[in-house]
Amino acid sequence: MKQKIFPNVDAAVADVLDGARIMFGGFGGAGFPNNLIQALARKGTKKITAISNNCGTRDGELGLLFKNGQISHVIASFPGPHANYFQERFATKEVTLELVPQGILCERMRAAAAGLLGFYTTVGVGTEVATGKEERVIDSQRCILESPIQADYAFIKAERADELGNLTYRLAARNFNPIMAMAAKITIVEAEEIVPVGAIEPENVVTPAIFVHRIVQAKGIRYAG
Amino acid sequence: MKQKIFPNVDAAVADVLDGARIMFGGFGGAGFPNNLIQALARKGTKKITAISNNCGTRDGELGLLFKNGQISHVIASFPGPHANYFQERFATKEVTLELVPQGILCERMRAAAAGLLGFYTTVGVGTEVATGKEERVIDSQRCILESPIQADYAFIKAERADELGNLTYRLAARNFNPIMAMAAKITIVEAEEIVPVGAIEPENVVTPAIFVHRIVQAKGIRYAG
Amino acid sequence: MPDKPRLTREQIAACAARELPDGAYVNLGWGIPNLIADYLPTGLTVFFHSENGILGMGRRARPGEEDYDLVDAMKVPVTLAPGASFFHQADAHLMTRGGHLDVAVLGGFQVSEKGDLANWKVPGARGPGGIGGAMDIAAGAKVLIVCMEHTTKDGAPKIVKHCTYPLTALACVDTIVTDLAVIDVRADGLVLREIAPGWTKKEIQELTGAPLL
Amino acid sequence: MPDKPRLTREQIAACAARELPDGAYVNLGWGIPNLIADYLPTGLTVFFHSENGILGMGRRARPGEEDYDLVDAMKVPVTLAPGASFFHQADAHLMTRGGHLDVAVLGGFQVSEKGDLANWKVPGARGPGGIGGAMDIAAGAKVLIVCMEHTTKDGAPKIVKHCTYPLTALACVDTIVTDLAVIDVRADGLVLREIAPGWTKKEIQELTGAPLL
Repeated sequence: MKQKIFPNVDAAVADVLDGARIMFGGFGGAGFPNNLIQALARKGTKKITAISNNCGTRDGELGLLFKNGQISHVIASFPGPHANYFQERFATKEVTLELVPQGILCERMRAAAAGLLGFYTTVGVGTEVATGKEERVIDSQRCILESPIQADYAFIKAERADELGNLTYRLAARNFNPIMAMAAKITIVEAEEIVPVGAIEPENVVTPAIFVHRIVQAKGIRYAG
Repeated sequence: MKQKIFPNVDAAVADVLDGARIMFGGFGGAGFPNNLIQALARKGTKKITAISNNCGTRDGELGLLFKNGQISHVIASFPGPHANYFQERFATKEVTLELVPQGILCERMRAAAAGLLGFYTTVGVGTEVATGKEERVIDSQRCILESPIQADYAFIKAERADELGNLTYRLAARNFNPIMAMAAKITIVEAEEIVPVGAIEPENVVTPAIFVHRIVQAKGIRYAG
Repeated sequence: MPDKPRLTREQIAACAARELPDGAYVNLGWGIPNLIADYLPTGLTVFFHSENGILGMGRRARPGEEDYDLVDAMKVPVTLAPGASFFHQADAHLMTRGGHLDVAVLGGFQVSEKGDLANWKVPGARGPGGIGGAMDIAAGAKVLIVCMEHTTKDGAPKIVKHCTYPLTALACVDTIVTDLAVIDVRADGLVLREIAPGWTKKEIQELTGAPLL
Repeated sequence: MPDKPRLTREQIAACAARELPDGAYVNLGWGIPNLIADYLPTGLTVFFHSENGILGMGRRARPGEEDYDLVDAMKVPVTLAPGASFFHQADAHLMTRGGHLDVAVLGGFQVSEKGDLANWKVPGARGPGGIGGAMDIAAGAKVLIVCMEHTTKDGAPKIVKHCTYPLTALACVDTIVTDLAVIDVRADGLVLREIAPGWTKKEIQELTGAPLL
């Protein structure tokens, strides 16, 4: 049987080609796959579509990829006050942005994960978010049609992975990671610790192994601010 | 602060009036809120719309309510080979049935829980399930529009509840319970054990307390077959 | 209809088991598919999914070992393989519908030459029938195998031009494993890939309601 | 504009805190709302939700106590109250959108007399702005309270006939708590319920862009 464990982060992202659509877990400094992001920076993949809640913290998190000019389009809910490399490239139109309400961003990824082709929501009705979207009235409520967000890869940060790919997350570092892990074609996980099969209680698994394709052990990196 | 813990199952269902829409957890004999169902039989609530994967096992599980003539409509995926009281009342047209694919049943309840007004799926296209539903083509795939399933109550079986209403489930007795707990207006839980606040690890909570309105301690009842 | 031995249900299951790739995530439906777990080729590792919220289901429980909170989708007490996990039924079907299962194996009443499947309701049977997880699984699995007898008890073909039984899903079946043959459903038609010992292509064609390539 | 003292941000927060029912599940947004947790009336128990997947958030972490995997939606290290739980961001927003929060409190740039809210983007500001969880929260909370200054720094009303800033959601606000007043948004209009000490209804009406009942 093919092993999911990779020897290092560079090997885990070695096939990520120019133009890839990549989901990046993390929120508020917690749960970012920073080791995988650094490996992607070393690899130099370009024209990335990034799907992430925000757009980096100075040169930390996604900031590094914006700084390097590797991202050409981003789908995010909140670029963030310290996303200066994103802001620069957005100002010069080197990067385009689709701004999505945070819960709808989650739900659109989940729709992709769940094989759904779209859903109706009241969120965004009457706002800029509704521009260009189908609107209708269901049960006397105005709502808009939102479509799934697919990706080629998800870069995920877990606390523990077993050798089959079952995952747990630490505290609020869970955030977007389990949703993205389900939504992408290939899910690449950096885990603080790789544990033997059976070390995670079946009832306590957060991301079942079916969603995980590559695992690499890496110690967390955190960016201040 | 209002306490969620009720002294007994009869008190927990005392306000369930005729015509109520009720979701019932459980699958394959596991995770059925049998004590609450028995309390509902004692109360004698009639004209219930039941939402459940199946329709009882002889006079066990929902069978008791069909036997008593308390259910007038049921939304289910698989009435089941031993649902003889349902079958009798279905044959005499005392009970009507909406048959829903199992995953779509889950997803329609989740849509209600998540405040979504409908979703498109390929499941059921070209089958009896599509009858009367809007059909369209999205991304070259034929799909149908499915609507949320709401309920007044969910009857839930948990292994452990803490005093605030955080829940865990035992093994595959989890099944429909966490989805229904999120989808109903009032969620009533029978738990094998009520534990002090803090006894369940925050990372291991399956149903967060926000979804739980009433808790009652009751030992599990199982029906053979 | 030639009165020659056909494969048993167990042999059909063994035949279908050889279709599973190593490391696959697999869902097994009611009937013959449920026997497959007992006939896995040596050295093959697959992970069994159950739509009631289990990944990594192990063998059936032995007498005395039963835990009725640990049952498969057929309500049969099972065990867990190492590395198993539990999740709720919506996530279980996110897996089925979302294309996360490598292979699903279902039983069938009829399969059409386009790969349409009918497997949940017999016309004229008493009661409303039951869908269960079949429609979600059929719509979403990367590869869908159907295991069934090649003909009905009356000798009528179950592989047909157009299904006459209520449909489960359109154009969903990839491979049909019967007591006479293994047949792949391709865009250009049904391809007869394997024939049961002692049978000829001509005999199988006569028992099949659509042309075999 | 009368040069009289107005409520401080902390006093606005304390005022909004009195709007919370006992036992409520509550989400607090950026700005003034985030101060509310420090001003809860004695004996009141509320449970704080954070859209990054925490229910039962406790007080902010003290120096030396910070764990950067345990932060609120503003990225501030927090603690847990007893009975807390973690879940992923989709479930966190299932709670916001699905009507599970009893009360949400958001900051605001403008609120219209119909209860439309604008709180995510200042026209003409550099960059694309950021929505975050505001649109989901505004659309779904059972009760939505907006805390803000009554007027802009230039003295212009922030409570208006029609919002001119980019909207967050239509007809979503139930109550506006400002440094001058507590105002309920009703079907028939804006109802002035409380007035800051030393102010008159007439003075407040002059600083408000829509009629107060």
